[in-house]
Order: sequence, then C-alpha cells, then structure tokens
Amino acid sequence: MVNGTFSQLVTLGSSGMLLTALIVLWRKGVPAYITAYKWQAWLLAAITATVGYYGRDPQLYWVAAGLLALKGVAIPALLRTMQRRFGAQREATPYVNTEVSLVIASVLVLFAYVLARPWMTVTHLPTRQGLPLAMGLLFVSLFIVVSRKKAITQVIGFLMLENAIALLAVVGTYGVPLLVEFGVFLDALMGFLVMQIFVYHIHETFDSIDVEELTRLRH
Amino acid sequence: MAFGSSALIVMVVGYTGGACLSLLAPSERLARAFTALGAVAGCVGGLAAAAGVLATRVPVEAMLPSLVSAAGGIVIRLDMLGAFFLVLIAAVGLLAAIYGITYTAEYEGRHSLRLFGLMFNGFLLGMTLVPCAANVFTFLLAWELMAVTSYFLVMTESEHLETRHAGLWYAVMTHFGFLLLLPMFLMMAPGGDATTFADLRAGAALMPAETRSGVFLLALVAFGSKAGIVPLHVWLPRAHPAAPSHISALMSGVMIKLGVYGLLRVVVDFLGTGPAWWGGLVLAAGSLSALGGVLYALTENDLKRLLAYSSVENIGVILLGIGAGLVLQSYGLRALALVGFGAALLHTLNHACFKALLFLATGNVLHEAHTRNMEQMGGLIKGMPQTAILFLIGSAAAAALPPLNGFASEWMVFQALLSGAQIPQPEVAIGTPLAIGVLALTSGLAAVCFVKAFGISFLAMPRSDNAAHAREAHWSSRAVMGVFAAGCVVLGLMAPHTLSGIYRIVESLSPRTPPAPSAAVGSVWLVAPNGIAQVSPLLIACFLTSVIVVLVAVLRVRGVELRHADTWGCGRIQQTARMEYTSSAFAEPLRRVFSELYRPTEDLSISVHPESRYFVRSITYTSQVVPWIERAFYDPVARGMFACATQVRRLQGGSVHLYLLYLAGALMVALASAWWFK
Amino acid sequence: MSRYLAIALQTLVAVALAPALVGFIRWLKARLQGRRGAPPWQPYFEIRKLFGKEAVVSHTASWIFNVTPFVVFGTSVLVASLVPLIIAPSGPFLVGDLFATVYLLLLGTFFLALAGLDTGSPFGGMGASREMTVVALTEPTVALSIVALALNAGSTSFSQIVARTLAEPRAALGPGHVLAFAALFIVTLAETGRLPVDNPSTHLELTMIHEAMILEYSGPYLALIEWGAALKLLVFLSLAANLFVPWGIASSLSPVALTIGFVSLIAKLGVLAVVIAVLETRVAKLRLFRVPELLSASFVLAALAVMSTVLAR
Amino acid sequence: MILSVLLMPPLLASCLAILVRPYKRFVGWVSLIGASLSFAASIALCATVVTAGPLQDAASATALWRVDALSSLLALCIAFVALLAAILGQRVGRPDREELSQTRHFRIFTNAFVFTMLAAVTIQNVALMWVAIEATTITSAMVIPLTRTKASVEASWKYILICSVGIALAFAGTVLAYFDFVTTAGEVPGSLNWTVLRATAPSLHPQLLQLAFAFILIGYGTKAGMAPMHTWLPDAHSEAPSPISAMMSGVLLAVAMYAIARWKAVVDVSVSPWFTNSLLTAFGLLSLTIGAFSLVIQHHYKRMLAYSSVEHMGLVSIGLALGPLGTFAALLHVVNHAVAKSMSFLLAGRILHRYETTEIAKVTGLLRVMPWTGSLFAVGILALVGLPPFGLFVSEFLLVRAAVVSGRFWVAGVVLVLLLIVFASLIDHLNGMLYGEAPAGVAVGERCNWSLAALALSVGVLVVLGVTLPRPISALITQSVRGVIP
Repeated sequence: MVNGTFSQLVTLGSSGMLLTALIVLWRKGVPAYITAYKWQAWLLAAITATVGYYGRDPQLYWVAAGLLALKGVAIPALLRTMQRRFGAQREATPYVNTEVSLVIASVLVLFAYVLARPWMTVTHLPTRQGLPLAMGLLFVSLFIVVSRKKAITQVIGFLMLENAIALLAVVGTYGVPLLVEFGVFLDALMGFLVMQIFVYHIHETFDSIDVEELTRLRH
Repeated sequence: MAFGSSALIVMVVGYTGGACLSLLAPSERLARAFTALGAVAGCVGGLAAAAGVLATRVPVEAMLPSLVSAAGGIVIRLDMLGAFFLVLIAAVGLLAAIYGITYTAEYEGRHSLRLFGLMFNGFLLGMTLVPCAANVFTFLLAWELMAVTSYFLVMTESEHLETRHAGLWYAVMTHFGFLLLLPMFLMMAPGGDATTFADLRAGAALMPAETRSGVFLLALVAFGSKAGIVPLHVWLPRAHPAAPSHISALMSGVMIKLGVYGLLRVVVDFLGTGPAWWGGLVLAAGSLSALGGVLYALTENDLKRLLAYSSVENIGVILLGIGAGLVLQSYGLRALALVGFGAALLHTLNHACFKALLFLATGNVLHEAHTRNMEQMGGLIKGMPQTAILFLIGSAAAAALPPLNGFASEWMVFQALLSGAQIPQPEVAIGTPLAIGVLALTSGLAAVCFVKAFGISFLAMPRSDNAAHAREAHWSSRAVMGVFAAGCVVLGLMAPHTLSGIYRIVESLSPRTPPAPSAAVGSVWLVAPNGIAQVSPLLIACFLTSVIVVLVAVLRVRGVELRHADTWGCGRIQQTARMEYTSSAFAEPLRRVFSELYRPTEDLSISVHPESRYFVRSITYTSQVVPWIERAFYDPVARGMFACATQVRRLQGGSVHLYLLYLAGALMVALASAWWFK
Repeated sequence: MSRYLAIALQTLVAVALAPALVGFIRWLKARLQGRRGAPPWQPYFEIRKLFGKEAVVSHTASWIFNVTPFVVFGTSVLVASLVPLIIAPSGPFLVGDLFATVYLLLLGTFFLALAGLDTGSPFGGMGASREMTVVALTEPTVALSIVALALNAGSTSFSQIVARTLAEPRAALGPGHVLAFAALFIVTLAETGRLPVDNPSTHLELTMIHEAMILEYSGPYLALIEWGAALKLLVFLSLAANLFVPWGIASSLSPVALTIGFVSLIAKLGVLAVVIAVLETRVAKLRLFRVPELLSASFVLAALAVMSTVLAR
Repeated sequence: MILSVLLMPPLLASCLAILVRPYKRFVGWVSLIGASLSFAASIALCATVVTAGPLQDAASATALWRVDALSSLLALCIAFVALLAAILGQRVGRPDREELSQTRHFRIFTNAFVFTMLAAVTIQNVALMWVAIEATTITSAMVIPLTRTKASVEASWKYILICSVGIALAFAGTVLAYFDFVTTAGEVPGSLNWTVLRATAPSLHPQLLQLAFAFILIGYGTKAGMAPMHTWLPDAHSEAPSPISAMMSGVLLAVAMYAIARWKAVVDVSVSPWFTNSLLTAFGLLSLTIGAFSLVIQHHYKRMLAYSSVEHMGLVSIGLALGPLGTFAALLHVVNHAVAKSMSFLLAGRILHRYETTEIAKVTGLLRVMPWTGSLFAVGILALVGLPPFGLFVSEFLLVRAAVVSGRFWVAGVVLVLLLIVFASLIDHLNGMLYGEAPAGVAVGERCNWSLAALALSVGVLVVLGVTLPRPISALITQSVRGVIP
C-alpha cells in the first residue's frame, strides 16, 4: 500500500508540472510564465524529495535541495530582473493562437502516452505512471520553444524542457548518479547564463527582444 | 626486365623533378627551362620503357603495395597495349615540350610560369601513368591527376571570361566521366578487395550477362566523355581553344586517346566477347560522333574550335573501327575483328600525329597573327611559307588524301567495315555498309572543312593588318612541326609495317585469336582482310611524283613564260581583301543543305533612310549555329539543378522558429519510425 | 613485261583519246541543235594552241596556283592506269582499288579548290565552295555503289569485279548491278561537271562551278587542267562501262584480243557519249540548291543496290 | 599520465587567461605551447593505444576516463586542429577597437572549448560525455559574438538555442537508455560506462532502445550538423572568428559523430543493425542532398565551406551505415575532413582579413593578390571536393566501394551524382575567386611567413593520407572499427 501513495504522489506532482507548462501556452504575459516556471521547479524538487524518501536514497535529498536553490529561486529571480529590464509585458501574437496551441499540446501529450506504452510493460517501478507525463512535458515545452516569439519565452521553454528531462530521470531511474547530477546542474546554469547574456546582446543591438527581427542571415 | 622498370623510374623521376624544379625556380626563364628539361627527360624515359616492352613483348611490372594498402596499393604493369599508348604520349609530349619553350615565352609577364611548369609535368606524369596502371586505385589516381593538372593548364590564359567558362565545363564533364569510372570498376571487382587488373579480368569471366552489359555501358559513357563522343563532347570545342596551343595539341592528340585506351582495356581485354548489340552501339556512337563532329567543324570560324570538332570526328572514325571489331568478334570472326581493332589503333596513331601538327601550326599563327578567327586571317602563306606547307600536309592527312597517313588508316577502317558484310545474319550485316556510307560522307565533308581551314586562313590576300605583318615563328617550333609532318608522310608510306606491329599488339590483348592475316605480301602493300583487296601508298606516291616530274620536264623543255598581273575581276579597278570568299561564305552551301541539322538562327535587319523607304542605308545579316545538342541535353539538366537549388535555398529562411520546427519535425519522424519498425 | 607495257600503252591510249571524247560530245550536241559545230578533234588544236601561249599568274597567287595543274593531270593519269580500259590491270602492278581511285580524284579536286581560293577572286572562291559541296555529297554515293559491286565480287579491286561479272553474266542484270550503275552514272555527271549539275560550256558567273575554279588559268596550265578534266571524264565513263558491261575486255595479251578490247572500248564510250549528248540537249541546268536532291536520289539508289545485294544473298 | 598531459594544457591556458588581469601577449604564446604539448600527448596516446590496447585511468570498471582506439583517433584530430588554430589565431578580432579585452575573451573560451572537446572524447561515462558536449556548445557560443554585429548576435542566438534544445533531447535519449539499463540490471556502480553498457546490451529491450536511439540521433545529429537540424551551422560558422569556426567545422561535428557511433555500437547489439543503418542512411542522404544543393547558388565563401561540412557529415553518416568497410571509410573521412576543412577555414579567415568581405563576387584575382594563401586555398577546396592526391579521395573511394560491395547500388549512385553537383559548384566558386583582376583598394602581394608554413604542413598531411595512408593510421582506424562494429 505504501507504494500506492508513493506512485499517486509522484503522478500528482508530474501532472502538476505538465499543467504549469500548459499555463504558458494559455496565458499571454511574461510574468505569468515566470511564476509558472517557478511552480514547476518547486514541484520537481518535491517529487525528487518524495522519491528520495520512499526510495531510501539520501543523496536525492541533496539533489532536491540543489534543484530548489538553483531552479526554484535563482533562475526565476534572474528572469524577473531580465523581464523588468526589457519591460516586455505582452507576448507578441504567437504564430499559433491559444486555442490551436492547446489542441496541439493535447495531441502531443496523447502521442507521448502512445510512445510510452512499451515502457509501462517493461518496468514495474511504482513511479512508472510519471514516464508518459514527463514525455508529454518534454513535447509541450518543445512546442513552446518553437511557437513563441519573445526571446525570454523561448528561454523559459528551454528551461521547462530541462525540467522535463530531469523529471524523466527521477521518475525512470530514481535519479542519475551524483556526479552526473552535478554535471547536469552546472550545464543548466551555464546554459541559462549564456542565454541571458545573449538576450541582453539582442536587446542592445536590435533594441527589442522579438525574435522576428533575427532574419538577416538567410540562404 | 630491369631495363624496363629502370626506364619507368627515369620517367617518373624526370616528371616529378621537372615539376618541383620549375615550381621553385628563381626566375621565370629558369622555370621555363626546367619545365622543358623535366618533360623531355620523362618522355625519353617513357619512350625507352615502351620501346623495350614492344620489342621484347615482355610486360614490365612494379609493385608498391605499402602505399595506400587499404585501397590495394600502387601497382604498375606495362603490357603491349599500354606500351603503344605510352609511345604515343611520350613522343607527342616530348615534341610539345620543345615547342612549349618558345611558345610560353610570351607568357612571361602575364602568367606564372612556375605554376605552368608544375602542371605541365604533372599532366604528362598523369597521362603516362594511365596506361601503366595495373590496379583500380592507381588507374583512378593517374586519371584524376591528369584531369586536375589539365584543368589548370586550360586555365592558364585566365584573363578571358570564356576561358573560365571553358575550364568549368571541362572540369565538370571530366569529373562526370570519373564518377562513372568508380562504380564500373567496383562492379567488376569480385570480392571488393581484389582490385588488380588480373583479378578484374578473371572476375569479368564469371560475371552474369547483365552485369557485363552494365559494365560495358558505364565504360562506354565514362571513357566516351573523356574521348569526346557526340553527346558528351561539349567540353572539347570549349577547352581546346582556351588552352595554350601545345597543350591543346597534347590534349587533342593524346589525352582523348586515353578514352580509347580505357574502352579497349575494359571492353576488349577484360570483358572479351559480348553480345552483338555492344558493337552496334559503338558503331552508332562512332557514326554520330563522326558526322556530328565534322558538321560542326564546317561552320566554325575559330580555327582551334574547328580542329577540336575535327578531333571529335576522328574519334568517331576510331569508334567505327572498334565497333566493327566488336560486331565481328561477337559472331566469332576473330581474324576480321583483329583488322577492325588494328585499323582503330592505326587511326589513333595517325590522328595524334596530324592533329598535333595542325594545333602547333595554329599556335604559330596565333603567336604571330594574334587571332584565332579565320575571318581576320588570309595571305599567311606569304609571311609564313614553312608553317603554311606544314599546315597543308596536316590538313591533307586529316582529309585522308592518298599518300599520307590519314588515307592508310581510313582505308583500313573502310575494309574492316566492308568485311562486316560477311556476317551470317543479313539484317545485322546491313549495318556495316551503312556505316561505310556515313564514313564516306564524313571524309568528304572533312575534305571540304580542311580546304576551308587552309584556303581561307593561308591563301589569297590578308584580311587584317595583323595577318599582313605575320612572320615566321621561332625555328624550333618549325623544326618540331617538321618532325610531325615527316611522321605523317612516313606513317603514310610505311603503313604496312606499323599495321603488322599493331596486329601483334591486338593479338596480345586476346591470346585466343588465330595469327593475323598474311600481311607479309610485301611490306609495301596494305592488305584488306583475307587478301581480297590491296593498296600501296608507297607505289601511289612513286607513280604520282614520277608523272609530275615528267610533266615538269616536258614543260621546262618547251619553255613557259610567266607574266604576273592582277587577278581578273570583270574589269574592276582594284582587287581588295573584302572581295574574297570568307570562311562562313565557303561553308554556306553545306549549311543550307544540312539546315535541318544545324537549325541556324538567322536575323536580317535592313535600316532604311528616314526620308523614303526605297533608300536602304544598311543591311545586317547575322546567322549563328548554336549546337542544339547542348540546348537539348545540357540546358534542361542545368536548369533542373538550379531549380532544386533555389528550392533548397529557401529552406534556410532565416527565422529561428522555422529551424526549431525542422528540429521538432525530425524528432517526430525519428520517433514514429522507431515506434513503427518493430 | 608485256603486261606492264600493255598497261602503260593503255594509259597512253586513254590520255590520247580523252580530248577526242570531249570533242565528239561537243560535236554531237552541236549537230543535235542543228549547228555544224567544230570537228570532234578540235580540242587537240585548242590544247596545242594553249601550250604555245604564255601563262598569266595573279600577284596574290602562291606556289599552290602553279603546282595544281600538275597534280590534277598527274592524278588523272594515275587513275587512268588503274581503271580497266582494254585489259584489266591486276597483280603487283595494281596500285590501288576503287576506294584509292575515289580518294585520288578527291586529291585532285582538293588542290583545284585551293587554287581557286588562291587567286582571291570571288569567282574562284564561289567555284571552290560549290565544287567541294558537290564532291562531299557524291562521296557516300560512290562508296555505296562500290560496296554494292564489291559485295558480289567479294573484293574492291577492279580485276576481281570484272572477272566475277564475266564469270556470271546473269548477275550483271541483277537489281544490285543496275541500281549501282544508275547511281554511278549520276555521280559521273556531278563529278565531271556535266549539264544537270554544272554547264561545261558556260562562263556565266553565277552558274559555273568547275569553270569558275580554273577561271584564272591560262596557257599551258589551262591546257593541262582541261586535258586532266577530259581524262577524268573518260575514266569515269569507262569505269561505268567496263565494270557493268565488261564483255570485250581482253583477257589475254594476244593482238586479236587487244584489238577487240580497243574496239569494244571505243564502241562503249561512243554509246555513252551519245547518251550524254542527248541528255544535255534535253535537260536544263538544275539550280545549285536542287543539286543535293539529285545527289540524295543517287544515294538512295546506291543504298537500295547495297540492300538488294546483301539481303538477296 | 599521458591522459593528464593531453587534457591539462588547454585547461591551464584557459585559467591563465582568466587570472592574468591586464591581458598580456604572452598568454597567446602559452596557449600555443599548451596546444603543442597536448598534440604531442595525443600522438603518444595513439602510439600506446595501438600497441598496448585501451588505456584506463583506474583499473576497475568504474574508471572515469577510458581511451580506446576510436577516442585516441579523435583526440589526435582535435589536438592537431587546435594546434593549427592556435598558430593561425595569433591576431584575432578587430585590430582597432579594444582589441586586448576581445583577445582575452577569445583566449579563455577557445582553450575551454578545446578542453571540453578532449574531455568529451576521453570520458567513459555516457552522461558525462553529454555534459562535456553541452559544455562545448556553451564555450563556443560565447566566442561567436566576439565582434558585436547584428549578424554575429543573431548567429550566436540561433546557435545556442537550437543546439541546446538538440542536446537536451540527446540527454533524454541517454536517460531513456539508462532507464532501460536500470530496469534490467539494477543499480550497478559505473553503470553509465560504455564497456558496461555494451556488456549488458543483449539483455536490454529492443523497442525501448530504438526510441532512445531516435532521441540520441536527433540530439547529437543537431550538434553534428546533419540535415534538417543543420540550420545553425552556416550562420554560426560564417560569423565566428576563423580559428573557432575551423575547430567547430573540423572536429566539433566529428565529436558529435563520435557520440552517435558509440551509441550505435550499443544499440546494434540488441536491435538489429538494419534499424540504425536505415536511419543513418536516410539522414545522411538528406544532409548530402541539402548540403550539395545549397552550394550551387552561394554568394559567401564562409557559408560555402559551412555547407560543405554539412555535406561531408552526410557522407560520414552514410559510411557508418555501410558495415565495417563503410565505417573504416567514414572514420578515415572524419580525419581527412578535419584537416582539410580546418585548413580551408583558416585560409578563409586570412582572405577575409585582406579583402574585408565574405562575398565571393567581390573576391577576385586571389592568385595575384595573395599567391601563397590563394594556392593553398585552391588546394584545400580541391581536397574537399575529393580529388586524388588528397586523403578525401581515398575515403570517398572506399565509401563507394563499401556501398557497391554491400549491394546498395542506388546509394552509391545517388552519392556519386551529388558529389558531381558539389564538384561543379565548388569549382565554379573557386574559379571565380582565383582568377580575374585584383579589386581596387586591396594590397597586392604577400610574404610567406611561418604560419603559412603550418598550413603547408597540413597540405603535406593530406597528401600523405591520400597517397600513402601510413600503416599506423590504418591500424588505428581498423582497431576503432572493431570498437564500433559489435
């Protein structure tokens, strides 16, 4: 029975994360995206802690703490400074309007479930329910990166993609070895910092962070 | 044996030495000297090696397996057929190198003679290695080395725009041929690792019929694009005029013959006997090239393009010989097939001789009159008497007039085709006489073409002051051309000797054939297959000279007073150069006869005086013959490629979202395929 | 020995007879047109007169202009020695076969065209261009008619062909033979510049082909060229006659056979001369760009001849 | 010990560049010495690996670093190209404005970039290899906007975004494979090492590995510049300074290909090779086609070289899919391409420095203006097009032979046709650049200095690879082929 609550908690957490991704598709304002990302990071840290508790793996606590500090607190703060700096309140009209993007998101989640069916037969981990949700989150965040026009929104989409993969790791394998976890952290942070520098560059040279401007290099 | 391989080593060292020395030469003059020195040394080595093999009939072999062992290493084997072509290359190369010394003197300021020296020696090295190669990798290495170096040689006079276009056309067509050689050799390699020619020969015997036909077709197209068979000849009339004259002599006289060498090596040596349609296809290609080549040569006003098209025609004649040989071989008439291949090789030798002479003579004309356009030449025989005589001998040989070598080989091709009529099936036998008709028409048109080439550019009054002031070039160039002219005469008179030697070479190709027909009637007679007809160029020459001597003696005895006066012009006051027949006028009747083939573009514009339309101010008539082969085959391909390119260019649209969409799409496709294929 | 002497004599006879043949045709045409016409041996007087005159050479002409008459006459004489007139030359003395004959004549025309171009006058150029066009278009016909004959006889040398037709008289009337004869006759008219293709007796600038090339010649040079042309006509006619109607050719060297051979040659040449004369009075000259149609007709005849011989075999 | 001599110099040079506050010239010389040191180490490494077999830093299976034939081959290429770039990269960036800070910035990230590539190739742990490759993206992205122009900012943004998204997908694939491994074999220490993965591969689930390979192919394919994920490559390579674009085009693509080859070895054990081969052939042909046709109408020579990289990576991926013969050809092609492409990019940098334009139409009379650079550039292009005396001809010859021997005639046919199109377009562009008159305002003439000698050395290497293919190199490649093909 213990496993029951454990798997329910993990499934709840992962579906919560998927929900936050859908908020980005639904809402228009960039501050809303930042809060959505913050909640997603917190949920990920919670899931990691629960897996650590039930899987009796103390290391995961350190990982959860790291996640919380890095993705839960530091990155949203940096995002807010960036957003205040550019004053990019409204997301420019995206390529795909809201209704159509939500339909696409649902199709992608459906595809993720179809894709994940063979995994369910393979594993008997209690957290296997989280796998398709993680794949769904991966596809939805990919869709966000593809369809949104503001540079900040694309960065948020990319961060959500990394959250999806972290979730996949936690749910699928109860966390990758510590050294690898540390490496992935380092890369996530460095990646985000570089992207942040580039957004400042774009703002400085194009004095707008609308990615539509960036079409000089063609053919 | 040791002599042969040491001669080959001398050859390779000579060329590479010449190449490196000329590259690092301090001054341009020294670079020129080193180029010639290296080339002469290499050619002498090559000649010695080939002569050794031809004399002793023992092939020279050398192995360097350590080099590129993965691809089979460098293997050299010079057999009789290879030696024949090596003699051709080395002889023409030697004379062209000597001619080049004075010819490239005018390049001193404009082009880097160091690069020219490097490329010239590299070109000769590549060409001489092709007949010596004995495994796939060495053959392809030498083949492409020849192509690359000749590309840079064609590009020496790069200031003109059409030279650059010519270079591009040449590079792409040669590479097209090269990229067909690759699969051809690989289809023949049985296990994929055994790639020496001996393995290919063994493997070819066990190949199923359709692979053999596939290999034959690839060989015909690949070597045809190097030899310049009609649909694939488009680079020839562009590259040869653009190259310096002694380079185009080398390319036209010898390089395109390596296409013939490749065809013989693969089809006759490796594949042996094939179905009859092989020979039929070669006959068709031969007649197409012969007729197409000469027809376009007729309408050319640029002397070098005329000679380039005439090379296409002569390649057609060679292919007629090979085609006859193949058809006869497929019906088991081995002795007659031998005559066909022998005739083809004899014509290869003769064409190399007179075409090199003609190109070098054009080089002299270009050097002095600074133009290739025949419409601006005329009266050069006054300023350049010796070049004129040599050009006349070359054009007489090219028009296959009796005592010279062109007649001997063309007569043998006629007899080889005639013996095709003895094939049991009548419907196949009808093909060879029709080929005789095509060959006769071609030789007739060739006669017209060379009357025009010699008559318009050398005779009558000069049409430009450049032509009027033209004087003889350096004595060394005339000496070199003299050697070629002597070659034409001697090869013509001594044709029976060379032919018996060539029969021994062709026999070495397929040892199973019976001994050659009795050519030993007397070393004076050229004998048709199984002795049905004979002709002796030597006796013809003797009778002709004796009759002419008698006539001259008789007239001299009676005394002939000569009075010089103006040309009679129906009472005109003064004869000017503008009244002469021009080259386009000379070819105009035939252009009208074959207008269906030429489809010339004609436009006539008459400008009338403003006051009244009855007073015509000027009439301008321009007519151009654009080879429709290019419009029919090559333009669609180029347009198609550019259309695809514009579509693909649009892929890189510039928007990040588009790129990310590609990424996501690719992911979806990969996941679907992973999920789909259990 | 006697065979070489006979052939040498035969060649001399041909050289001597040629101007008479041209004179006879001119005389016959005059008679048909109701004129008295010059006697058949008039050309001998012309040649003797021309040899006496001085030769005028143009300033622009080069050495080719002086060499051409000798080459033209030389090739004609050499071809006359190859063609079966009275006896069929054979064995080592035979220098060439049919192909060699055609190419020797081509050599003569080659130099004549060059001489035409050499003087720089537009007439010479026009004549050379048209003559070479006609020669180029007749080449395939001549080659195919030779092939038609050679396929029957199995060889392209004259003696073999003559011997084969003598051995099998029935073959002489075969379709291959007749068609080849017709083709070769049309080619003869074209090559020697007879009426349908070119009018030998005119000096009208735009119509003459052969005459235009030799417009500049005078004196002994003109004599040699005229004599060479006459000899070429005799060679073509005797070729047409003896290859297709070989009866009467002396097979042995006995004086009786030789006289029969000579008489039959004269008779055959006479018949052909009459045919040509009648033809020339009846037919008008073809426009230059209708000549290729005539020549392609002869080419089709020759091709049919070849097909009938090959397929009938 | 040799491993540390290989890895340490670039790391130390980068740290030195960070620490030295007022940037001094000697940092450039230090990184040059570091590069030559690591090159010598890589040669020693190859020698030991060929003779003594794979080298590990710790005896047990959980060793972090492991160098077998394949990784030593790639380490050799990386070190050689890094040395070339270090020699040629002395004066970098715009000479007039704040040149010192740019050079310092450049020094830090170039050396870091070399370190990450060397680490990626020698690490045994799959996930850490991913981390190293992600780090290469980040370090190289930092250098692209060295000269702050609209074009370079745009190129850097596209590069970092597309590559990071691609690499993230690759990590998803890695996690999936690890998930499959954990469910079958449980938490084994050092489980993410190649050797352990290959050992347990037969027992993994085929359909799961297929999905994992799909993610990995798309992920690392983006880094390798395979179509249709190649779109960042022309922008990044044409805007980056020439030493960086030489290293990126020469070896960074090869490192990504190395990762795909490693994973193919694992996946082929459980899933039948037909699956991976067909995917690799499909993507290979697509990149060859897009690369070839994009070259036809091309107006910038740097983008021309970038598209030619896409085309060559297409050839390598087709080679990997053609069995042992094909893999031998593919690995030889990687080595040849690294040398030829880096040389061409460095020369393009010199041309850009003299002509100040990347337009092909504006660069004329190259042979007259810069005779040495022009002729070396011509040699580079002729090598890239696959003409005999150079190495690429041997690898393309072996590739086509592998296709014909393995019975895939249509693949060989399509490859040959596309190679002809590439040949035609590159020769046309080269033709336009080499000949013609020197444009006004361009200084004519050039002194032959020792940095050109280094490029002449690389031409020597190409000819040696093309004509002789020395025995140690072919032995190294045959060993690494055994490493890749199960």
